[in-house]
Amino acid sequence: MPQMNMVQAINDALRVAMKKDDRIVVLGEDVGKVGGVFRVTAGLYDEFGDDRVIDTPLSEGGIVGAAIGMALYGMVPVPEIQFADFIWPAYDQIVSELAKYRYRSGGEYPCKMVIRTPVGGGIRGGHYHSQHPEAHFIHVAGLKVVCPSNPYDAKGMLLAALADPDPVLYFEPKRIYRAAKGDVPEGEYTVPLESASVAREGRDVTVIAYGAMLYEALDAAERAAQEGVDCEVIDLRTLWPVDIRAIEASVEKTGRLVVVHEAPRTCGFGAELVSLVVERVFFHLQAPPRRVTGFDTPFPYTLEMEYLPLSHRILPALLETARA
Amino acid sequence: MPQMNMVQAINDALRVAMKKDDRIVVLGEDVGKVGGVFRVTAGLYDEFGDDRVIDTPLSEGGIVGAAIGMALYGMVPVPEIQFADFIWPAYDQIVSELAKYRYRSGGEYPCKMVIRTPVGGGIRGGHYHSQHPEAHFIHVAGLKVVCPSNPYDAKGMLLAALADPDPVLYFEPKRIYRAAKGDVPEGEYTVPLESASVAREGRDVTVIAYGAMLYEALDAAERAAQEGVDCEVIDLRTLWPVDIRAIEASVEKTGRLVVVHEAPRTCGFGAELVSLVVERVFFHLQAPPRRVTGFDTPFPYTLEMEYLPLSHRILPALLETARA
Amino acid sequence: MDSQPLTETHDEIVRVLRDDGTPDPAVDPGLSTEELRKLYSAMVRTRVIDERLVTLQRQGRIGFHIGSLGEEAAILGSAFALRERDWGFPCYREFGAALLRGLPLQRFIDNMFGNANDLVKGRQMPDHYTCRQARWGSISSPIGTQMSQAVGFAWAARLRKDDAVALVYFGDGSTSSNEFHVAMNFAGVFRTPTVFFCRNNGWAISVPVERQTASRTFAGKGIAYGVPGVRVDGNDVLAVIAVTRRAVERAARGEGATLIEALTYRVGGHSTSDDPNRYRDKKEVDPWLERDPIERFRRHLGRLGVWSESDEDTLRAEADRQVREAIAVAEKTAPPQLETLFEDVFADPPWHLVEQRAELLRGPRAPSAH
Amino acid sequence: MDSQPLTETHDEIVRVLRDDGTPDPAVDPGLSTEELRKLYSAMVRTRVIDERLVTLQRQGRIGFHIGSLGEEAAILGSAFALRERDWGFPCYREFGAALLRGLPLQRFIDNMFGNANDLVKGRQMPDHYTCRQARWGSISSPIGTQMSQAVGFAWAARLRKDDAVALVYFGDGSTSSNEFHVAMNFAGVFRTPTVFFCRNNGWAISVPVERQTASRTFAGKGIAYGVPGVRVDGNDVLAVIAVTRRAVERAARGEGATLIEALTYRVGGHSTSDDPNRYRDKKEVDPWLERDPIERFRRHLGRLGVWSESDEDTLRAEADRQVREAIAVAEKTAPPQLETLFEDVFADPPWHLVEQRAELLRGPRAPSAH
Ligand SMILES: Cc1ncc(C[n+]2csc(CCOP(=O)(O)OP(=O)(O)O)c2C)c(N)n1
Ligand SMILES: Cc1ncc(C[n+]2csc(CCOP(=O)(O)OP(=O)(O)O)c2C)c(N)n1
Ligand SMILES: [Mg+2]
Ligand SMILES: [Mg+2]
Repeated sequence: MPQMNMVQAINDALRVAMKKDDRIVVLGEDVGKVGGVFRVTAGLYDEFGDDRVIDTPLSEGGIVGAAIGMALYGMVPVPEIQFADFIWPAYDQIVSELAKYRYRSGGEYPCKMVIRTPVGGGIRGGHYHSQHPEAHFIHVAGLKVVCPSNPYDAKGMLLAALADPDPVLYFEPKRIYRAAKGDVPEGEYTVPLESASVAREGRDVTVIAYGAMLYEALDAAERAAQEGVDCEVIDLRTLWPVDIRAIEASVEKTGRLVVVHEAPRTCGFGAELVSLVVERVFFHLQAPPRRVTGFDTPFPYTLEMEYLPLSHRILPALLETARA
Repeated sequence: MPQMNMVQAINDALRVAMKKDDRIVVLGEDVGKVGGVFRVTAGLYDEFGDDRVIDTPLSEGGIVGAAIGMALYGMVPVPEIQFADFIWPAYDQIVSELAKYRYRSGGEYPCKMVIRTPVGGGIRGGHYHSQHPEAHFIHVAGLKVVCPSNPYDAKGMLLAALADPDPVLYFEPKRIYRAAKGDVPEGEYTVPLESASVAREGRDVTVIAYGAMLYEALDAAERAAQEGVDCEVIDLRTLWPVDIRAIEASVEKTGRLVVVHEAPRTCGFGAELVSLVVERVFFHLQAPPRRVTGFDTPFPYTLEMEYLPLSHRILPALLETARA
Repeated sequence: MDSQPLTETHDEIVRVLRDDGTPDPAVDPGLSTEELRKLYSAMVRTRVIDERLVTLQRQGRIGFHIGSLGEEAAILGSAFALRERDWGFPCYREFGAALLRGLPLQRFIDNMFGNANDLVKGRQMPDHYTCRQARWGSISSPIGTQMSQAVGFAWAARLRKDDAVALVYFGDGSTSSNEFHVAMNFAGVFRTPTVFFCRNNGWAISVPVERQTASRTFAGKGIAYGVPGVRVDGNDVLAVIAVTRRAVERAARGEGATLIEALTYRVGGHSTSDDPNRYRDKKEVDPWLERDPIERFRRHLGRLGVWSESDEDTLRAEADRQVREAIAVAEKTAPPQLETLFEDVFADPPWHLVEQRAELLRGPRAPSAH
Repeated sequence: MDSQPLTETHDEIVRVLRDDGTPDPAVDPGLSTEELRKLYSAMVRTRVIDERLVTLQRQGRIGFHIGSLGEEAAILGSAFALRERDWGFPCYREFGAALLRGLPLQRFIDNMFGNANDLVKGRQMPDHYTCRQARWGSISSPIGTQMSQAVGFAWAARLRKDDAVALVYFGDGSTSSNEFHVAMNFAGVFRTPTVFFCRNNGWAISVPVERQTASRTFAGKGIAYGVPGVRVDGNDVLAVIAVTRRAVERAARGEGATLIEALTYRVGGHSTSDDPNRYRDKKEVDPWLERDPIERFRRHLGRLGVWSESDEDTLRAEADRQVREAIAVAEKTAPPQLETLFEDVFADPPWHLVEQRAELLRGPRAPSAH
């Protein structure tokens, strides 16, 4: 099996899917000739041509609006938003249209597509090239939101998203675009959406993480183990609809919960995860759940490593939760 | 003291503030000659003229973008978004610019303004005239979000918001625009932001609500009292930064929490409130916290009263929480 | 017309029905008698329905209506010019066009009541119907969003070697939205087979066109996108057909988009929620009443001898009867089932919607009164 | 020039420096010798800094730079044409203009390092400086957002009877953004004293202008908004000054906005992260190297006899020394204090930021290496 990084795995998924299904078109800023500013679509323009790998004018609203029109026609568009930080000009189309189309048309107009966009910090991007805006989309009924953490899942989940009948936001954790490597099968396979994976088994504390922060959670878990605290780390993979059974099962076992995410804490996805857990398995909980997250400030530049919920900030939360 | 409804109280606040401070300008769609589609700005055009009460082209992005420019100059703009459902074309300006201006300029460019917009359902508005999107703004660092529930607070909080140095989203619960009436002092007074009020004292369960749902929570509390359950109802008034002391104090007393809001449950503001409570007063909690909210669907039309978290849906949650 | 190739923008306003009542043969689309009668009937039916719905709203039997009074020529003419294979992307004011294209009257009226037979399952406000079978888009309230969708749809058709054209409706106010800009720009760059149909009815709720743009014309906005613009007398249904047909043909030939500005007037309030007397002088309206598109077309048909007084009486009586019957049926139809609240959010309801549905069904019912 | 009133849009490209090297007296802004030398020096200084910063980035000493190679005439000329009371709303490529307006070089270089002396407290990427004292806006990365802000700012000035004008910079790609549309529209309707300065440098990262719009020119887009457009040779600094001055004067007189399209070329990559050889032919670049705005201006100064070889050597040596010194200082300056993370989110930190600050200060420090 070939070794790939995340960029290669996503690229491979697109190529495999586009070969098989000619309804799939990729569109966005700089996705064509140059193959994307992160080179995720590299080579696709040469292979599939300008009608299927489309460099667009500089307008996220136009990209998503046109993609919706294509989807209504019956194509399967895969718009790329160059950085998730630049998705807001398309937010009206996503919130008011994409998410509600099937519902508001009584089922007459499903609107299937996969919006790909790089997310997250730790790449010296400052305010506008670092944000992790999942909560803005999870709160909107009608959208699925995924965020793979490794090349195998990245390919399998993108193929699953392309086969899914609903609109999917596919968040690519750019800090690990090249750092996360692994074996990736050739050809077609899918990793089912809505299924979390247990990245590390443990008995004492459940840690929920996803994307680039998974590795920080795993690192903290290893360090906690050295202090006698045995953590179970869940890689959510699909953020919404979340794999609630996996979470319940783990917290029922450990009785303790720490949630990690890069986005600001307040009204972040961590709040939803904590709430679901306390509502559903309250009487199993032996300690207050904890959130280790970005701060409630814009994403900084020089001090980004202090802002991010890295291993050094997760570890104390694990130990304190285990010992509370 | 004159009796006013919410519309009159907000109108009065604008008039009082505009008379005193000529930096204040109102701008938006239909705010001028016709005085707003809900008549909140009625009479201001005649009193202050076209330079201070400005009918704009149909562009929420333009309204907020231009307002930001005015604020940078040193004016105090009060943009109106006709329905909160139509705020998304301005979301990029709000998230990327307004919320971050002071921070990203190292404090050189504060950006003070009050964005007014009607929110909420129960007025036969369907998908696009009913939403209650506070979570989309609370998650964004740098914004204050308020939602008064009665004419006294509406006027006092608008005057406080206009005096506040930070950008404030001022949500007007349109279902009670005319239904909520009360004494409102003439002239100037403020209700401090960031302070909740206890709308009903009680011992058994803390209920957090705001805006139009406050009255549903109060109604449910009265009905619960008849069944021997004594609820404390907190009217948040300012949603963010929330009055955390008031919440802690109440839950420390009652040990039980029910949160009510109209917005969809998932990743709604209720999740944040539940999380804050379990993180901070976990060992006081005697029952799992509950959320009574809108469902995770677009806002419906015919069945809107089944969708909203009205008294009939709050009551069982109060009783079950009290007895859990 | 031949002197006005659809590759540039002109200020002149295309007309068929001249002031002296005679048609301009150079522009006249040359409809058959049957077509003329069908078109006229559709316009009258639209007006009859409009009037009925306003009354219903005043009586509190429906919550809202947004009508097309005075704009029937622009709305019906443009839809009439579409070929069957073409698609319409409506704004909220074109129910008459939807009916012409095949939306069943009963389904439209069901939508006004949001009942169990409403194709959108009572989920949206009145006038927010959907009808895919009529090749007609889904309606949403946010201004402008349908425009880039119509561009994407038409673009998809072209990529799939289907010569269908998408016509998109919007008002003068909507040209200020983000969506007008990005849709026109994409249509220009990718030469999509899209017809942009701007109903310039003078007003966006209370805001007059002078407050909407400093552009000399709306058609002229096409210049910014390399999309030719054309202005047409929107109260002259034959002119609207002629101009729209040319735009549709041009698009189908692969020559790209056209921006049509139909000059008309919103004779009534913006919707049943609006009182135009608050912001405009009645005097402004009067000349437009004289230019009523239905009267004008009827005079033309009369002159042609293809329409009589008794035709008129029959048509109006029939239209009135049909709409009253549909209303009677719709009003008696039950509201949608509770379960429908949770359908169609996703193709299949995930666990959280399954749970929320159970929670709702298990719990007490809402008080029925609003 | 007089034959081109700033009330209409023309296709011709305004030039001062003719092919034979002589200036067109009808357009020449008539700068004094001192002004000419100051302007030229600023252009050269900008280039020297640009080159130094690219090197620093290659050495890994700064994270990023976005330069102005080849666009110095457009950037410096437009800023030079502003009066002191006017304001600039930059995009990300105009640090040279900011320095001309009064941003201290040391502060700019501090921003490149995000250190404790950076006016934005190390919170933003390099080239995202701010300098209110220079009447210069704050920079953000999202394309276009500064445009409606410049309109609102200028509008506020007019409402406050201040005749300040706001000039806003943006690229060809930015004309496709929502923001261009709404800003131009508001400027047209409200006649705000705004100068829209479009650097048409041929590219938006890898997307050429033909993929950006089907409009014949960028200046022509003004027609859609009732805003006159003018095209200028963006590599002819004197022409840029002449055209910008007229637009500023017009705005200050209360006659409204102007859209300037400066035709220039992005000779380098989009930024240090970009390799233009991936998407464009080197041959395309060559003719633009010959039209280098600095060379062209120097030839002119040489002909006028106001600039010598030794002036050139002194200037370059001096500029190089200054930037090296600033870099040495900036590189030695400490990063911002941890506490600064929580300042300026609000005027005063609310309880949750106070708690988060305490949490951060109490906890372990991040590993220092990236
Ligand atoms: C984004 C958005 N902003 C505001 C509104 C409220 N609104 C509904 S219709 C309308 C005016 C539209 O005018 P125009 O485009 O001219 O269409 P007309 O109603 O005249 O047919 C406004 C402001 C809306 N629906 N969507
Ligand atoms: C809303 C948004 N989308 C995408 C980007 C990524 N991006 C940064 S610069 C750029 C190209 C801008 O081109 P142009 O406006 O011509 O300016 P130039 O760089 O040529 O000066 C793009 C796509 C962004 N910054 N903001
Ligand atoms: Mg209109
Ligand atoms: Mg460019």
